[in-house]
Amino acid sequence: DGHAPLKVGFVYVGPVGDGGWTYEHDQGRLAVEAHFGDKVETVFQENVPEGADAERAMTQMALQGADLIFTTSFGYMDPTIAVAAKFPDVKFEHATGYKRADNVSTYSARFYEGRAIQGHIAGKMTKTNKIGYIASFPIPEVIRGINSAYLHAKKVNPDVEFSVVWAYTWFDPAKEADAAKALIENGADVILQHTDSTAPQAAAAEAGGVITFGQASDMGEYAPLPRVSSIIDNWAPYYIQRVQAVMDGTWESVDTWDGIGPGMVGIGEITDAVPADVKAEAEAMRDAIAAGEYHPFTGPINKQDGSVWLADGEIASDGDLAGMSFYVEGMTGEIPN
Amino acid sequence: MIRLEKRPTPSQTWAYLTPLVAVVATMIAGGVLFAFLGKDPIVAIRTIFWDPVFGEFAFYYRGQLLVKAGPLILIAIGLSLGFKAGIWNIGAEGQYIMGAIFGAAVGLAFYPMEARWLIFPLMIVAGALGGFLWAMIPGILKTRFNTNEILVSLLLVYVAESILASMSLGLLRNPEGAGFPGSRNLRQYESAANNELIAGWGMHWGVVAAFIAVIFAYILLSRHIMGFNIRLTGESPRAARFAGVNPNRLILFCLGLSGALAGLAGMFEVAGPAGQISIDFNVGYGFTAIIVAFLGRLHPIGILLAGLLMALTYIGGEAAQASLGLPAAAIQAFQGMLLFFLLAFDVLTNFKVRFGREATV
Amino acid sequence: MDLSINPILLVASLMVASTPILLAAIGEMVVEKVGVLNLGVEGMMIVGAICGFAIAVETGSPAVGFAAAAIGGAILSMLFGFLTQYLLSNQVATGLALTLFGLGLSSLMGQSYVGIKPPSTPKLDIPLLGDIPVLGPMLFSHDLMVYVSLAIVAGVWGFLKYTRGGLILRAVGESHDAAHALGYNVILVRLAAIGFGGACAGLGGAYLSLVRVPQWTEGMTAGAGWIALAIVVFASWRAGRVLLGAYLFGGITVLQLNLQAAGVAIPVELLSMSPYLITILVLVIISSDRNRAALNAPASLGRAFHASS
Amino acid sequence: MTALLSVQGLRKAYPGVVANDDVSFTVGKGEVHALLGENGAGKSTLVKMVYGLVKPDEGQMVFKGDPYTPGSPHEARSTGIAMVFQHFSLFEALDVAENVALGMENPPPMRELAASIREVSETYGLPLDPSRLVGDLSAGERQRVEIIRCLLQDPKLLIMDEPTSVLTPQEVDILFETLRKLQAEGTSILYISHKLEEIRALCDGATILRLGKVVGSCDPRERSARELAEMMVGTELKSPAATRHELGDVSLTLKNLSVKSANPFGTSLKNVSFDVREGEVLGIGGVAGNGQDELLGALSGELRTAPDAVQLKGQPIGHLGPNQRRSLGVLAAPEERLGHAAAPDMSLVENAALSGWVRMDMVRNGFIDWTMARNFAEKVIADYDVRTPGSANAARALSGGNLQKFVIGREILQKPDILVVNQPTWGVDASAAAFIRQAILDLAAGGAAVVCISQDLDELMEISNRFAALNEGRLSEPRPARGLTIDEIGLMMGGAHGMEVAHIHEEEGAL
Ligand SMILES: Nc1ncnc2c1ncn2[C@@H]1O[C@H](COP(=O)(O)OP(=O)(O)OP(=O)(O)O)[C@@H](O)[C@H]1O
Ligand SMILES: Nc1ncnc2c1ncn2[C@@H]1O[C@H](COP(=O)(O)OP(=O)(O)OP(=O)(O)O)[C@@H](O)[C@H]1O
Ligand SMILES: [Mg+2]
Ligand SMILES: [Mg+2]
Repeated sequence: DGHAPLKVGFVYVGPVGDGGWTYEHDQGRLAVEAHFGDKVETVFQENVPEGADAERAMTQMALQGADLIFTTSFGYMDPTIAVAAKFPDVKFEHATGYKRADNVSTYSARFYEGRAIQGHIAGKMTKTNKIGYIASFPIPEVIRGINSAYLHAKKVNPDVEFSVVWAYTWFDPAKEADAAKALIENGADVILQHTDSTAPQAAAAEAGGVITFGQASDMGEYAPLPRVSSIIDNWAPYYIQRVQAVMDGTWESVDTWDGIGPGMVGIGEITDAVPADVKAEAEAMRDAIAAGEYHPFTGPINKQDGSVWLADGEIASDGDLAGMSFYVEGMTGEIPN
Repeated sequence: MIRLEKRPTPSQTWAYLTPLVAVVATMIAGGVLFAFLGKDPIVAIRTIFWDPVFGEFAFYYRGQLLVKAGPLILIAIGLSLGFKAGIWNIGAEGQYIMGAIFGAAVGLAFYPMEARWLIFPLMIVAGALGGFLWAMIPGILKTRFNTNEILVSLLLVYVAESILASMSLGLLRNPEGAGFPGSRNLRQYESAANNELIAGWGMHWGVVAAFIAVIFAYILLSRHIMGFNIRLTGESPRAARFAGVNPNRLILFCLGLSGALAGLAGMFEVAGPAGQISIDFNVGYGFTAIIVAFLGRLHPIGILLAGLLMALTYIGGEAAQASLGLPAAAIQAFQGMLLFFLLAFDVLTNFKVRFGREATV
Repeated sequence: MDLSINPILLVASLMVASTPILLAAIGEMVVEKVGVLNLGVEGMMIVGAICGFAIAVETGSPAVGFAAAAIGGAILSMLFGFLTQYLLSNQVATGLALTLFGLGLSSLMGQSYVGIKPPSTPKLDIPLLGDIPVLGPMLFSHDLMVYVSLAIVAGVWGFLKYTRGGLILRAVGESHDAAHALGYNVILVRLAAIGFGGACAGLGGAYLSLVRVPQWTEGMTAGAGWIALAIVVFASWRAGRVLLGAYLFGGITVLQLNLQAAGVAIPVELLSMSPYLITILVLVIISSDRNRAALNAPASLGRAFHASS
Repeated sequence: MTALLSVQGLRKAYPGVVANDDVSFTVGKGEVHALLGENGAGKSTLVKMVYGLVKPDEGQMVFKGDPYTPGSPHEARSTGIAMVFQHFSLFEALDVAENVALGMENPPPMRELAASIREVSETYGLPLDPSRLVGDLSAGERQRVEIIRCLLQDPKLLIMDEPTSVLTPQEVDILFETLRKLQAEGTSILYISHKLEEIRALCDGATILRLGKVVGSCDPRERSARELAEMMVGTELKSPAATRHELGDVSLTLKNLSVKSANPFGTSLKNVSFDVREGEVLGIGGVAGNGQDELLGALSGELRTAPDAVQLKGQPIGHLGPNQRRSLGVLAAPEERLGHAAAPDMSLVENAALSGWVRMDMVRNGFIDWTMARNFAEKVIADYDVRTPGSANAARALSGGNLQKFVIGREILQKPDILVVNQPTWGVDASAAAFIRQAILDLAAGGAAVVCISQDLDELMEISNRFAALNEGRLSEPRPARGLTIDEIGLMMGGAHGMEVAHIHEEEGAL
């Protein structure tokens, strides 16, 4: 109708071909294009290092007329705030951060909800009672996931043990494969991963008798075994909603932390490799979480040192969750640093 | 096939002409690559080479050229001295990281005290020291145990990266950052910030340091006995020993200086453009600087120009990504081509090229 | 402390983990033995990784994929060969450029192969040997490429030691002027070695993308090529020691993850730097014997050859 | 005698030089034929063409009656032509058998080859251990490797390019016996040497080259050495004249100097002692590779020793580096012009500063005064008749003789109290050589002490007051040069290696 299309920019930390984090954000971008057609124009820049380069990428998009810019990595937080200050008319959406401004919203996903379901399935299905966890960096996001999975595995299987390997990378297929193998050799028959490549899936497939869960993307090519379910980053609904808000003139700075309910966290199909009763329980948990009836961090929960964190029936505050830097009771080992 | 005849003395004309020829050849070959990827080659080349300097948003990009070129030049100047003497420091990336960690650590140790006249100079010293010490490891191993400096300096990059990760998750983590990795933002700490000297110009203390380094290296190489010894060692190690050059001292000097400059670059970057120590703070300046050093033919002025050219391909390349949808990989391949052509045409400086069958065996 | 690490499985997995660097390193050793320093191993590996992956996916045959990877790596290495041997460009700089170019090129080639699962490379269950109690699962239950890599190491060792071709190759690396005076075509010999090195690096890359990981992602070699270079110096240009070095590095890499998995209380950061630190340490020990190192290093390593007689 | 090889109208031009122009000559079956000429006359180029290493621009060759156009040394070897190179074509890190195999077309398996090396080498009186690394061999032994390599192929024509420049007189005798034996077996030999007496003793015919052209041929047995030399140069020769002067006090003393070579294949010095007086030239002979480089290094300061091992007028200087010694007046000119005495790609100005900055005061506060350096370079060029377009030229653009004059001039013009030179006239033509020798004598006449290391015995006899020889890192007792006979010198140099060694030690013990 003669209106210039809304220009939406995306700044990615990895290559769109990483098959994980950046790949899923780019899927969100494509969903925006598909949904709005001619009414939007999207631009993106991949492999943008955090720091000065990110600031430039955002400035460049703003200069070239972007109306809305999604900055999709935690490390873009300060650059986003800085550039937003220079372009008050441009709206910014920063993923996983905690600093906002009038024209900067933040958004993030409650992946720990998905971890609870994984923990449940893992606890039920493990025969060796050893569950391997490939962790990236010791940050709240990752620690939350470990705790959530552990609590729910422990709930259904008191004998379960977690062993965590810190890979110190989000994405290094060879290293992830080695980590998975090391865990399997150490007796784990369930592998959870908080790194983005499919290498652990392949390692598990090769070892046999091991189950895994997809991370970031569905990793459906490894279903039905070893991958029995997955957590999927699904940014499309949020991106479409925010673009719509800009078009409607209703965009406001908000802090969004969505989970399974609004669809930001997707639970990939639970395959038939999972016994029917376990599958039913897991699906029930998924639905309860989605409906807001159940919160994975509901007391009583003690910290690793035995001190009380949540009293019986108490639900963890978002603030506590956002800064989580401790293991819950029963976890062995220490968080690095 | 091609036949080369060595010139009695290197051709001055070709020494100046080859970079230009190489850039033109790269534009042609790159144009073919871009056309192959379905982009208009003329537009792509213009976006990369022309727009950042003369286009609509040049006012912003020109400053950014300096921001990007500053660390590249600073590091490359240091490396070039060693390369001239045949000392291969491939690990500037690690020294850059260590400089940033040292510099930031000093700055953060004083937080929130405000004393710019004390803190910022101390950070500069600490940054240089961090890079220097990290470079001394391959230096001392080489002089004491004859260990190959290429490999030690390179392996130490991985070690420095581990230290960086552990620092941003541990010691230097921002206590007010809700447990997220990364240090406080030094740009928001007046006494430690390395902000632009004139807003919008891109010029910060690191860029100033790069320019000083260029001048310093130029004088060192052309006038000073140390520079003469460096050149002599590279040309002919045995003649250098005859001239009284102590090879071990030279190795330590070159590695130490290049480490210190890389460390400075890291410190200025962390206190300025990057703002904070984070897991992914380093973005490969230390490796790109090697290319810049060769692109500049190991000459200070050449490095200045090469650093700006390299910055241009980065910034233009990013612009081409955003506006033409050119993949980042294409830009990387394009930069590789540029270096290939530069190296290939270098032959013209020292040789006459004849085509034909005449056989000098 | 309860160390539940199973040494049999550890050896088995270190063999797999080390194969990519072993392949790349043995190729590079031949290149350096002939007097050429090619720092572009990383670039050739990753191009091999995508060539192997793409062709294996297209044809459904990992074997064809591996062949394509070798060819891809060799072709890329010829670019280096042409520049350094005919145009006498600086070998260090050209090698670095090759890495940069290879990383870019591979990402371009791989854009449509992200997220695809390659055809699986079968394991050889060698009938009798595989049944030997401890040794069977440790040594004889791998895929073919593990044995190919060992065969290449043995082949290179035998070739250099016992054949005339190997003798000529060593001679060219020792003194290109003398080799030229005796009528050997220095450039041709060097190009052949560079091509072999490229092919081996390509195979190493493809082993990553087809077996060890297996998937294609940008930058997936993640520094393996640099480690391969370090292994060659570490091995003081001997085939047997290249094997030792690669398995040592791979072994430490795997072991540190196993130690973590077993919950050993060593700081993670220290564990994750241990492969590099230990390699440096061993490098120092090996190179401190100046004379021996000097004897083994190919005397004309990295020097440009221009036939002027 | 029938012709084995005949060469007709060969021409080869390099950029700026015609190395060979219309060269024709014939080598008969069983003939030992000499090629004579000054440095750069084109001898090596000519035999490289015969060996297939260089392709002629024009001309033909006929070998055993058939047209012969070798495309490569492989072809030459299969045709029956073998060559011993002027600059060794050996590989130091490989063993003898491997080196031999590399020079053969169809070598037998290594074990058999080793056996035949042992056998053939003993038959010809050149014993060799096939399993030794060539890097560990002496120069004479290395030459044996080259010769055995040729002999094993039963060549019809053996080309030898300056084979004796690295041999002791005794080794030369053994070599000649071998060659005569070969000649008797019907092998032809094409022989290049600057040592005219040798040629007179060995050769049946000679072709003389000047500036790439054949200027004559003769039967060397019927000419005097002087006649041959004048045919080569085209003018009359004149010899340098030593002035008689009194010797002063002892200037340089070496006392039990022992030092390990920096090169894994080098020779370490063992207990070297001598002293040199002001005004004296001490000549040090010996076959290359017996510690000459190390001796020069120990004197120039490149190799550090115990302080007392090297003394300047009684003052210990063994621990001082090159520049500290320069400031004390101890200067040196190494053998290798390009890459040791001078940096090939640097200009003459820079090369003048290279060793001259300390004494000529060119550096102030670390900064080089390039004007002073240029003036110094230009003074060297003018005073020493260095032929070059200008001081801005790169060192490698100079011809060998001119660069040598530059290097010697650079050191002498710094007015040294002690000058150490190694091979001052190596590869330099007759007139430049005479000029350099004269400059050295004049320096000594002015009161400087000179140590002249050289393999050219005639040169040493001509300029030195006393003579000593290096053998495997040991120095013989210096003796007055006048009156020494070639035999005595040969014994001082250690004679041939192997068989003779024991004999020499007895002699030394007896002394
Ligand atoms: N490859 C080359 N390129 C250019 N010029 C060359 C080359 N080889 C030889 N020359 C020149 O050709 C001429 C003849 O050289 P050649 O080596 O044949 O002389 P020679 O008689 O063997 O001298 P010498 O007695 O020093 O061994 C010299 O002027 C030399 O500089
Ligand atoms: N291999 C070579 N390649 C290129 N140029 C060469 C080569 N050898 C010699 N030249 C050039 O040929 C010229 C003659 O050099 P050369 O050293 O052979 O002179 P020369 O005739 O031996 O003189 P002198 O008697 O002074 O030693 C020089 O300009 C030198 O740079
Ligand atoms: Mg010659
Ligand atoms: Mg000459």
